[in-house]
Amino acid sequence: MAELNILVCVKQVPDPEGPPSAFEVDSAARKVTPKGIPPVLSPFDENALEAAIRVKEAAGGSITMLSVGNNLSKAVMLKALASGADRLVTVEDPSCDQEGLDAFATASLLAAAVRKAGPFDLILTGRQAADTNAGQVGLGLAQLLSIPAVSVAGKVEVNGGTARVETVLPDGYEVVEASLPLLVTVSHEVGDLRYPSLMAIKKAKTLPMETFKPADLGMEPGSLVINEITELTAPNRERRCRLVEGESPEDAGAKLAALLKEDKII
Amino acid sequence: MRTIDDITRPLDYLPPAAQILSPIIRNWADNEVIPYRRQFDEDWEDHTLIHPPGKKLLGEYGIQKLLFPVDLGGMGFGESDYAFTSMFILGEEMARADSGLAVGLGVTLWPLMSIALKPHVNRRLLEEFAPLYCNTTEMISGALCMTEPQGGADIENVELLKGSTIQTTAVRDGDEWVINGHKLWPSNTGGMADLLVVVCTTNPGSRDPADVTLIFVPGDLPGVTQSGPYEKAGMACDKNGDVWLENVRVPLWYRAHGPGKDALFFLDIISIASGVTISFTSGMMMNVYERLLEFVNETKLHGRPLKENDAVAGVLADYTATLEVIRIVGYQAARMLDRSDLYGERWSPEMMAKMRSYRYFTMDRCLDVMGKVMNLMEAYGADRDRDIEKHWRDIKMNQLWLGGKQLCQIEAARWFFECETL
Amino acid sequence: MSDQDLFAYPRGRLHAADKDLAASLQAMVQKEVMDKRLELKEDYDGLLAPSLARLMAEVGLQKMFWPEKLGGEEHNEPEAAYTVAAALEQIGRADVGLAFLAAHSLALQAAVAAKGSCREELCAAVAPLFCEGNRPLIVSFVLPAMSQDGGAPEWRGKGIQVRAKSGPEGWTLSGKAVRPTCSGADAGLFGVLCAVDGEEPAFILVPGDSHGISREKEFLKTGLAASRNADLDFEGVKVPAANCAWRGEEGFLNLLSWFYLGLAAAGSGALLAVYEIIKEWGDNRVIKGRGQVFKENPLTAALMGEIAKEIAVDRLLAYNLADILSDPQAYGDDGPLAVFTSALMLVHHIYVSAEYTIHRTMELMASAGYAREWQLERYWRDLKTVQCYLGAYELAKHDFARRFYHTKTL
Amino acid sequence: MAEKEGILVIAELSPAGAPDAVTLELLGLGARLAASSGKQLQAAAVGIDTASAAATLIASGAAAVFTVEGSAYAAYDPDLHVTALEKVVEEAGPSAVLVGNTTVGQDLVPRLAFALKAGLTTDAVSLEMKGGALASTKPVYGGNAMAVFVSRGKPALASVRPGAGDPAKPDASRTGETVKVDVEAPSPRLSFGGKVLEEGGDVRLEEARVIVSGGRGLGGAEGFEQLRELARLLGGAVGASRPPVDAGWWPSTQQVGITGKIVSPEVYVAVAISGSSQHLSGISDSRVIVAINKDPEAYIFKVSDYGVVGEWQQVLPGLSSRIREILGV
Repeated sequence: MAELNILVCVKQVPDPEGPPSAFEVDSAARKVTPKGIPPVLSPFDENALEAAIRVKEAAGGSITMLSVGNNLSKAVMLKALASGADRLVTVEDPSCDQEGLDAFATASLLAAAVRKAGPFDLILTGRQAADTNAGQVGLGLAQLLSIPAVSVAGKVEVNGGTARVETVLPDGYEVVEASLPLLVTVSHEVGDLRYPSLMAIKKAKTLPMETFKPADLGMEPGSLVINEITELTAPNRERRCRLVEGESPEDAGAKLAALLKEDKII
Repeated sequence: MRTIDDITRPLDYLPPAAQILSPIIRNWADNEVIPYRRQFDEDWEDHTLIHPPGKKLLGEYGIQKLLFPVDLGGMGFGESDYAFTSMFILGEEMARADSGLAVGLGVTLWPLMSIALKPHVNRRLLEEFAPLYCNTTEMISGALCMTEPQGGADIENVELLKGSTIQTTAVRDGDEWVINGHKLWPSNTGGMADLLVVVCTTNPGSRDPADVTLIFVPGDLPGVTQSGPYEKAGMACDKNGDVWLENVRVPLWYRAHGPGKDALFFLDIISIASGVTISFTSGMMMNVYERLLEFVNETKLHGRPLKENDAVAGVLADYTATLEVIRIVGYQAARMLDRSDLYGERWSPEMMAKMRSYRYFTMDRCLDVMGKVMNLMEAYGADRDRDIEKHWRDIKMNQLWLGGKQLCQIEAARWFFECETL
Repeated sequence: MSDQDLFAYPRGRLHAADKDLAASLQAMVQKEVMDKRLELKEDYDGLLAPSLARLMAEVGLQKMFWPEKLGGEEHNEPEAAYTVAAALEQIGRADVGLAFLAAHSLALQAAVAAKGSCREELCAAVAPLFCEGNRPLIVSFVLPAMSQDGGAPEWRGKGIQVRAKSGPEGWTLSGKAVRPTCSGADAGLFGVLCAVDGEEPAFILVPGDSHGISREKEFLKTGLAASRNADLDFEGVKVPAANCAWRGEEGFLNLLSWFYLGLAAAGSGALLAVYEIIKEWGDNRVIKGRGQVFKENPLTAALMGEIAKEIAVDRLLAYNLADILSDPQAYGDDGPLAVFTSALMLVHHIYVSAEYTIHRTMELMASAGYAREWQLERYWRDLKTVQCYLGAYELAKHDFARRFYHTKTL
Repeated sequence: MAEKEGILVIAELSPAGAPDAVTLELLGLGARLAASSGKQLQAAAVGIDTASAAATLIASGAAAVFTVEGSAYAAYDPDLHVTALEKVVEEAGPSAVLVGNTTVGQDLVPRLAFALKAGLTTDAVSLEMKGGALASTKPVYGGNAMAVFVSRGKPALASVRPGAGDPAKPDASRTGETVKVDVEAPSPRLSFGGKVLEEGGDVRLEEARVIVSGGRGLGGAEGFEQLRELARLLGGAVGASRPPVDAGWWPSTQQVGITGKIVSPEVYVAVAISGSSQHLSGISDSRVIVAINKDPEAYIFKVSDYGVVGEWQQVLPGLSSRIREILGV
C-alpha cells in the first residue's frame, strides 16, 4: 500500500473558553469581534488532527494540514504542526475572513486547495466549528469532491485500502466501513490532541508550508456565498427573574413548563 | 537537661488549683495523645483515634464541668478569681500535645462562658445545661456559631458593625424563638456539636446592639443540620463545617441575657478567647522546644552537635527568647482578664484592643521563629515523625480562626488612636 | 493578555520554541492536573504519576539535553536555562511536587550532557535510562546532610552520606540511613556525592535497581506528594567506573546551580497560582457589611499589593538566575563557585519571600486559606517542604560569607 | 395538485415507517410558514414502505407528499437518501426545505444542501418567511450572539432544533395528494457493520446543553432521582451544589461551582439551591437560569431568568409532566 496521504482541515477561531463579556457584537456591521481573546484551533479540529496522527502511527503516511482564513496565527499553526503534522497549506486573504464566507464558499475553497495540493486518501475534519456551530463544511467538502463521507466519528482506523470508523450515537456507536478515498468528520470521543515535545516544536518551523490566494485557485470567495447573515444581535445579559405563580405548586410547575416552551427554552 | 518547665511562669500569681490540674493534663498529653498524634491528620473525618483522648479529658476527667457551679456538679471555675489563668495553664498543657484538640476541647467551654462567668451568670440556663455536661463521662462538644459564608470572619467586629452584617435571624413567636440562618466554620461542628450558641439578630441590617442575640440551641433539634467537616491543611482534631438552621424553635429564655447585654457579653467571650488562646501558641512552642532539644543534640555539623554552631545557636536563641516573651505576655493577658477590678471590664473597647494586640503580636513572632526552626532542620524539618512540621501547620490555623490578623490590627488601631470611621 | 503576563519576565530573551513549549505545558497541566484537582486532590496513582509520565516521557523533558544520536533532543546550549525556567514555572504553577522532580532530571542532564562537556562514556552509560522506551525516569540526589554520625567525612561541615571505594571493576558504595532529596521509594536513578578516602569526593550516578540498595518504608512529610521519599541503605553497591560523573567540587557546584534554577522557577510558578487564588478572592469577598469588596478596602488592598510585589520580584529573580546560567561570562566568569553562590542566594531569597507571601495571602482568606478545597494551603506546604530540602538558610549564609569575605576556617 | 415554491418538510421515519415526533413539529412549523407566505405545505418520505407514513403526513397537514420507496431505503444510507431527496426537491421545486436537527438530520442536510447548491442554516431555533424567503435564526459564538440567515438562492434549507415548534395535530379528514418519485438508487459506498449500544452513559456536565442541579434542600439522594428524570426528558445532565456532594448524595465529579465545574449550558435549572457565591460563579455563563426554591428571599432568584417559589417536591412533578406532554414523550 503506497504511503497514506492524509489531509486535516483546521479552522482558527477565537478561544471558545473566552468570557462571554469579551465578545463584542457590532450589529450594524453584522460582525462579532472577540476582544482580547487569543486565537486557537477549533477544538473538534484538534481531535481530527489527533485521529490523523493515530492513523499515521498505525498505517504510516504523511499528514497535510489545510486551513482557510485571514490573519492566521503562526503560533497556533506551529503548535498544531508540532503535534504530528508534516506539511501546512493555507488559503489566506482578507476575503476569507469569517464574516466574508459561508459554508459553501469555505468548502469550495477547500475543495480547490485539495485539487491543487492533493490527492488525499483520507480527509479528516472536526464535526463542527466552535464559532458557527454549523457542522456543514466537512460533509459539504465530500459532496464537492464526490467522495464518500462518514460523520461524527469516535474512532478511525485504516487497514489496506479501507477505513473502519466508529460513529458516535447518543447511546453507543455504529461501525461503518468504506474504501478510500474517504472523508470523516471527527468528534471529541476520538481523544485529545497530544502535547508536542520540545524537539517537535523546534522542528515545526522547518516543515514545508505553502499558501495560496483564492485567485491562485481561480476562486472569488464573495461570489460563492449562498447563505448570508442579515441580522446579528447580542443576547441581553442582565437577568430579571419572571416568577411564575400557580393555584398550587404543581400548577406553578406546569405553568413554568408552558412559559419555557413559549420562550423556546425547552 | 533543660525542660519546658525552665521557661518562665509568673510564680507570684499561679492559681493554686493549677498545681493539681497541670500534672494531670501533662500526663494525659504524654500517654493519651503524643503516642498517637502522628496519625491524626489522616483521621480528620472519622476521629477514631482522636475521640478517645477527648472523651478521657472532658468526660472522664470532667474538664467539661469546669465552669459549672459546684452545686450543679461542676468545678465552680466560673466563680473563681483565677478562672483565666487556670484556663491558660490548661490550654498550654493541651496544646503542647495537639492544638487541634486544645481548640476542640477548649471551644466546648467557650460558649458557656457567656452564662457561667461572673458578673454575668445565667443561673437558669446553667441549671438547664448542667445535666448535659456534668452527669456523664461521655464527651460533650459545644460550638459558638458566629461566622457566616458571605461575611468571612468579620462579624466579631461588632462595635463597628453593631452586628449589622449578621444574617441569621431570631424571630419571637409566642414564647419561642424561631431561628433561620447558615453558619460556616464553627469549631466542633462538622457533625459533632451537642450544644450550639448561635449569634443571631432580631432585625437584619440593624446597627442597634440591642438586636444582637446569643441563643442556646441543642444540636439535635429539628431544623438543625450539620455538614461533614471540611478537610484542612492541619488541625484534624478540630472539625469545622456548615450549620444550617431552618425554623429552629427554642424557648425565649434560651437567650443568654437580653438586648444590649448579649452584644456586650459576646464581646466578652471574644476578648477572653483572644487572650487565653495565646496559651495554645506557647503550648505548641514548648513541645517544639522539646523536640528541638533532641534534634540539635543528636545531629552533627562540623563533627559537633548542631547546637554548638554559632549561627545555629543564633536561631535557637531567637526561638527561646520568643517563647519566653510570648509566655509572659500570655499570662499577663490572662491575669488582666482575671482582675477586672484593676483592668476594667473584659468587654471594654480598651481590653478588646489590648487582647487583640497581644494575640496577633505573639502569633506573628511565633510564626516567624517556627518557620526558621523548621528550615534549620533541613530535610528532617518536614518529617511527620519529628512533630515540628505538625505544629508549623497547626499554628497558622490558630492565627486564622477568630478573624485574621488584619481584623485585630483594625480593632487595636481604633482604640489606641480613637479612629471614627475605620 | 492572561493574568500571568502582568508579571514581567525577560520575554525577549526566550526563543519562540521556549514560549511555545511553556504555552503547551500550561494547557496540559491546566487540563491534566488543575482541572482534576478537586476530585483527585494529591492522589499519586490517579493524578501525579500519570502527569509525571506525560511531562517526562511524552513531552520528553527527560530527553532535552542528551545527544540526538542517543535519542535525546540535544537542546543543550547554555540558553537551555531559559527553557528550563519557562517549563518548570508552568509545571510549578500546577504542582510544585512535579516541578521538584522535573528539576532533578533537568539539573542532572544540564550538568552531565551540556554542549561540549558531555563525556562519551558516561552519556552512553546513562542516556538510555532517559531516552529509551516511553517510561518516566525519576531522578533523585544524595547530597551532604547534617547526620547522626559525627565522624563522617564532610563537605562544608555537612556529613557526606555515602562512601565510595574505586576498584578494578568500578566503584563500591556504602552508606546507612541515607536521606535522598526526593523519591527514595521509587527513584530510577540516584546522583550521589560520595566521599573517597583521602581523595576528592566523586559524584556517581547509581541506577535505582542496583543490587545492594535497600529502600525503607515511604515516610509522611509536610508536602510534595509527587515525591514518595524514603531513607536508603547502600551496602556494597557495585557501579561501573564510567558512572562517575566528575570528581571534586566544580561539577557538583554546577549541578546544584541548575537544580536551584529549577526550584526558583517552580517557586515562581507556584506564586503565579497563588496570585490567581487571591485575585479571585479579592474580587468576590465582601467585608464590613458595606458591600465593600476585599480589594477595595485600604488595609486588605495594601496587603494584596504587597503580595503582587513579592510575586513580581520573585519571577524576575528566577529568570535572572536563568540569565546567569545562560551566559556566565556576561556576569564576569569566576567559575562555578560564583554561579553557585548567585544561584544559592537567589533561590533562598525566593523561598523566604514565598513563605512570607503565602502567609499574608492565607491571613486574607482566613479559614478558606487553610481549607484544602481552595487549593492555597497546598502551595504553602509544598514550598515550605522544598525550602527544607534546599537546606538551612542559616547555613547557606555561611556560603555567602565564604564567597564575599574569603573566610578561611568557616 | 402539488404547487411549486411550497414549504417541504423532509420526514424522518422510525424503523416501523412512522414519522417521528420531530417531523410532526416541523409540520406544525411548516404550516405556519406556509400560511404566512400563501404557499403549500408539502412533505417528503423516503423508505421501504411509505404508504402509512404518507397518510399520517397528509392527516398532519401536508397538501402533497412526495414518496420514494424501495428496499434499498430500509436503513439510512446518506448517498441513497441524498440522491432520492435531490430528485424530490427537483420535482417539488419548493422555496424552503425543513429537516430535523437530529442525529440523521445532522448527517443528511449538509450533503443535500451541497448537492442542491442551496443555502443551509443548521440548528435553527426560529423560522420566518420574509418576502417569500426563509429567514432562520440561531445562536453563534457559543450563544454570545444571535444571527438571522437568509439564503440567496432557492430553495433555502434549514435543520430545526427539536422543540422549536408546536407539533401538528393529525386530522383524518384532511386530504392530500401523494406523488411517487422514481429514483435510480446509486450503489452504496458505505457498509454498516451494526450498532453497539452501551448503557446510557451520562452526558458530561461541561458539554450538556441542559443541566438540572440539586442543592441541600433536596434532603437526600432520592431527590436526585427526580432530577435525573427531568434531565433525561430535556436531554441534559444532573449536577449538584456543594452540600449534596458533601453529604454523599451526588458524586463530586458532578459538583458545579468555583470549587467544582464551571458550566455554560443553554439552560440551567437550580432546584432547592440557595445560591452561594461559590455556586453562582460556576453558572454565570448559562444562557437561561431557572430556579425552584421555597424561600422567596433565596439569592438564586436574583440571578435567574425564570423562577417558581414553592416546595420542589410539588413543583417538580407538575413541571415534568407538562414537559412530557409538550414533547409528546
